[in-house]
Amino acid sequence: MKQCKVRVETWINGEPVEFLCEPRQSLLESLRDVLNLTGTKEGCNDGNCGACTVIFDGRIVTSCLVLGVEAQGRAITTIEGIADGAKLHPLQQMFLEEAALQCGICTPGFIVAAKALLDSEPGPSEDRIRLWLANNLCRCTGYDKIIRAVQRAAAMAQEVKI
Amino acid sequence: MVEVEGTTVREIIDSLEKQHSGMAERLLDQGRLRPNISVAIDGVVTPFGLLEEVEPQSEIHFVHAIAGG
Amino acid sequence: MKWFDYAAPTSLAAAITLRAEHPGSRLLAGGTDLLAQLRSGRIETAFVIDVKRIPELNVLQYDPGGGLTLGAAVPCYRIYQDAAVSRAYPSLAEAAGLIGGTQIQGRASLGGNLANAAPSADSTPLLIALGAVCRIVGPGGERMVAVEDFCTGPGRTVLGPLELLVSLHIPAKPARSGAKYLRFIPRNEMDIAVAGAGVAVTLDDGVIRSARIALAAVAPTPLFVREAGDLLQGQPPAPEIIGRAAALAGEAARPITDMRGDIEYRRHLCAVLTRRALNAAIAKAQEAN
Amino acid sequence: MSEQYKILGTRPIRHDGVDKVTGRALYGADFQIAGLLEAAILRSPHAHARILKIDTRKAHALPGVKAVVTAADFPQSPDRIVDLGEGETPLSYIRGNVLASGKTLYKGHAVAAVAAVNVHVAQEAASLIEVEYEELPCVLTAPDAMRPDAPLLHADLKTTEFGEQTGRASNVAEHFRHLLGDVEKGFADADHVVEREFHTATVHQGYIEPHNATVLWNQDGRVLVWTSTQGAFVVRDTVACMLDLPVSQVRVTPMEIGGGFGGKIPVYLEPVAALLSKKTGRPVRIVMTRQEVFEGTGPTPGSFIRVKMGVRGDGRMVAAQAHLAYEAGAYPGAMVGPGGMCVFAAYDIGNVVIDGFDVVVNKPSTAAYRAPGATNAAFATESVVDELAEILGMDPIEFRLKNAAREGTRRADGPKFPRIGCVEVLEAIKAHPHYSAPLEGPHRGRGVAIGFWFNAGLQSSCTISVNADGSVVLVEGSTDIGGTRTSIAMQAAEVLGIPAEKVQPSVADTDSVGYTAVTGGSRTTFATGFAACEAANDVIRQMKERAARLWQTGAGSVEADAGVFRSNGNSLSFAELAARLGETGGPVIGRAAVHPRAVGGSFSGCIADVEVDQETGKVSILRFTSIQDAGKAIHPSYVEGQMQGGSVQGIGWALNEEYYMSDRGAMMNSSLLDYRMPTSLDLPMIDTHIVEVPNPGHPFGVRGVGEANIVPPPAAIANAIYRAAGVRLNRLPMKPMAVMQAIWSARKA
Repeated sequence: MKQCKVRVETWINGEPVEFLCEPRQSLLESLRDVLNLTGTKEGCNDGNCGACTVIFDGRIVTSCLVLGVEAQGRAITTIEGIADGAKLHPLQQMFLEEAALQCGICTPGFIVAAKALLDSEPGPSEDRIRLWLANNLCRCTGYDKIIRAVQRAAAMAQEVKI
Repeated sequence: MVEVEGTTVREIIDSLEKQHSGMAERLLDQGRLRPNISVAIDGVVTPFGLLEEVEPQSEIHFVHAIAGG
Repeated sequence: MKWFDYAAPTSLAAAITLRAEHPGSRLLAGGTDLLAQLRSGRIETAFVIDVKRIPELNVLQYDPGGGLTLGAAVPCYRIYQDAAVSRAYPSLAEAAGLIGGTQIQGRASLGGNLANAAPSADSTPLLIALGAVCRIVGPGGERMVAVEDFCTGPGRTVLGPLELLVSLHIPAKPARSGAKYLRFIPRNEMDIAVAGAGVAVTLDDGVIRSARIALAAVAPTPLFVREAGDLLQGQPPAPEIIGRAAALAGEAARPITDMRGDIEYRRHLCAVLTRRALNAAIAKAQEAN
Repeated sequence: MSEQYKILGTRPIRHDGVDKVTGRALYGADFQIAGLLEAAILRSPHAHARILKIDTRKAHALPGVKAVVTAADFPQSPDRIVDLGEGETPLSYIRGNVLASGKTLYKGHAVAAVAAVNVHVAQEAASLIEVEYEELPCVLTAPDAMRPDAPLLHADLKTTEFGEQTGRASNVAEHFRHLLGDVEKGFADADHVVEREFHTATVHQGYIEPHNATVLWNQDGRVLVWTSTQGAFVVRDTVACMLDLPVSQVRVTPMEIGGGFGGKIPVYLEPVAALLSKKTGRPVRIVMTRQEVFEGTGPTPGSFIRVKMGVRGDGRMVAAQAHLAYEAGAYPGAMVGPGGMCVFAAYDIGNVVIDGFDVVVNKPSTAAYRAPGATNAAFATESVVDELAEILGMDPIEFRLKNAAREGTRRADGPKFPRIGCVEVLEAIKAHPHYSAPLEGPHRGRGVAIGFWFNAGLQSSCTISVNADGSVVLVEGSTDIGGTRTSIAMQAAEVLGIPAEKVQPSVADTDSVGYTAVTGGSRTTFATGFAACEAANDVIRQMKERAARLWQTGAGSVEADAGVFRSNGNSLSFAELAARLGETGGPVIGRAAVHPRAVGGSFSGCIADVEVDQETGKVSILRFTSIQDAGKAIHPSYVEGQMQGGSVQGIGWALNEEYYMSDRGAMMNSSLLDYRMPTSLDLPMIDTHIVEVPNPGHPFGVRGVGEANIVPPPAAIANAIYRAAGVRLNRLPMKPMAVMQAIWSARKA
């Protein structure tokens, strides 16, 4: 059989996007190599580090364990779609203020994962944040400042609502 | 610890070699300090190696050169 | 990864036809095992069939009389976010929350966890304890297989080459019953069970009417330890008899020594986890009315 | 102290921050260039084997394949000894680790590489390369490799003993000894002696970003490299050396780097990508898989350590002996030298003997990992110290204080300590509320330990050019792994008297900045910061001349203070003067190149509270505090971050991380699922307390803070486990099964 790429129509960061990919290409590869959205990082390529986390139809997934062709008709949010135009998302702002990143390679995955948490659960406890983020590995920070950044962003989001 | 004469590290090594044959070969390779060896003068590692000048009462140590992670 | 082609059928019939047309095809549900295995070269295939668009594999339906129907591709998060499931089978909701981390739970399904047939699968011992049954569909029709009979070895199941695991069926929750799955892992998340124990207990008039116990990661397949549950039948839930049942589970375990632990340690863990799980399940049963 | 400075000690937002929280920062694997090929590497399935034949024909025949290389493609120049910043090494060893020649020395050793139109084709082609091996017996631990009948890894490796070549072929590359005082007499004087043996597993740095490299061997002969590295100049020099090129022919552009911890100092991929690019005329990218990172890069040595210490009844340490055998992996260079320098560094002991052995084994060639060699050694020493304190009935901190090293204490390797903060760190532990907080509940215990790392100085370069708007551009050569752009810019800002935000730091390629050594050895904020201070002083000197010209006075009469230039009643701010550079002689560029000598070593300590599950052996960390002497904390948030990160790596090393090897030398857990680094759910918040004992050798007193913090946690946790469960663990990791087995043994005994 002739090897044919597949045309995929999807929504990425609120915009309709079409691309061609090989069926064997992961969503991570499609984002990075086909669409040049390199903010989503590869750390392990088997779902165990969380650096490639994206929001896929409202749920976070590791994009290395999703095929690009599965994006057909879905809605995807990547790190490039987290800021509101020129304004950083509260999580991004708090990661900066709390120095919650050192090398920064895990940061996009953490921010995307934490955003999905705050979108669905305002005011999560420290334990809840730690559990939610347990699929995201960071080797530089020991997590302390990351957890604090998420807590502060959560508090900020609640203030805005009030 | 031994007392030797010299005003630079190179001279110190020359003096050492006269007292203990073979010392120079342990420390030098083709006339230059071996890369895995650092020279500490009074506890402080010098970047000038063989060219470093030494004071009459200086303590000189040849230590492992290390950088770290 | 070698080239493969991909299709996402929208009916069971279409999926079975694709199975027939593409010998050696692989089924993709959450993909959290399949894609990792394809990438590592542990398995190869020329054709991947995505079953997530087939309605029967996406059913999540609870009926207090008939029990729970759980489509094989329903991702974990839907299970623990479902209010009815969390009420009727809190232990199942908990177990769904143990598979991988949050991201994995966004994709992985209990059907996939079962069909992957890893001895360490976290949801399978509990499904066995709860008396779950698999609905399997193939060209010749459908059949029902108890979960404890589904796995035949590491990575091997009773599924024929053209068959699909469609759904899991869990009997209605009996009154005064409780269940619990406990596993032991060195980290607190993101880990493969060194050993695991799933139990379900039903009480009646102060005694244990029935108990089912199954173990993870201590045999070539998830291990149903019928005799350990039977020992409890008709007994008041006292520490001594619970300890004996737990010990029986430890003895029934047939673990290997590998990087996760040695035989002695794993048998010991089976007994500890079974005892802890029984105590938790009995407490829940006593709370229930 | 904080009033002394306007910028230092504040917490500005890092300059590269926005790019890193928006996904815009470009790391090595993000680099794109037209015509890019992707490559994959074929690796040895055997831990030790002779390569009999490599047949690449089937790989070449696969559609989409562009080139295949093996070790035979390296220039065939004769072997020589080279120094690439990590000590002297035969060139054949460096080349041999990148592409095996003759023999493979560990499972995962690179054998051949393929460039193709995409990575999937390259991987498939690599699997089609047929290699005929003759499998050889392998040896996996230092004690086994030191046996006289052990299989030899290198026929040409002769043991160096006490600095002299013995001519004896063995797996021991080097045996050194440090002697101080009279050890026999010391032990004879001791009232209590404790001797214990310790084993530590091979562990990996575990950075989240896999190694990567993109190389274009341009048609003009220049080799252009884009990579994630701790040291662009080391990569330049190594690539040039391996390919027999002058260094000027290689340009290395350091991309953003996703963690290193010492593991991204060695070169693995760049020379291979260069050879493939030379053959194809196209840029070639290689990105390692996670399994390749574990199996094909340098973890830190596993070790066997014996420590014996003697004390008098009054608590004074009088003798100490250590035997350190570290596993170098496939090529010599285990970090046993620093292990020997650090093993008793925290204590003033008059009589010491230390024997160190650098031993090759059939595991990946090891690399530096955060205070390399020191953590292994401190696990042993600090466990024995804890036991001695118990025997003496002394508080473990008081016992350490009584024997603590201080300025003038003679180290076993010879020199006397300059000003150090060992006592201050111990005092800070004692005074910390955590140390005296009640710890309630069964099976809980608290442990303490301290550790030391020398830190490095080495060469750094920096230029600062002044913009007409009063801001400056700072160009430096230290890749930024943890916020060093900002800690360096802050030092320049302090000197210039302008806000940190007015300094725009940029990390340059090797064509655009002077030689700068690796971001490692805790040296960057110290040494490159030193260069930034000097460059800023150079700017101030030139700006004073400009002000003097404007005011028609002598430069000597111009004062500069906190960003204002004054002379005879005239005054201009830095920005005002910057706007007038064009009319006073043109641009101002300050520059500095430094090789600072008075490096300040750093002491660190920690307090760990644990709970041990008596039925499973699992250890939970309940509370953890890290204390460290920073000299001067430039940006306290990033100092805390180093302390927290190092502590958690130490916790991982203590509890679960290990290379779990099969008998035949295969790593069985080469994934981030099975190589169990701590997750957020395994940890509490990590409290920090910064001690500041200024380093007299730095303008602002900076000591490096990157490394010493990883040294004490394993010992502190072992000591805490002892108090919680009554068992002393002498083997890392202290994984649940090991703790359970220790509890069982204690119950039987």
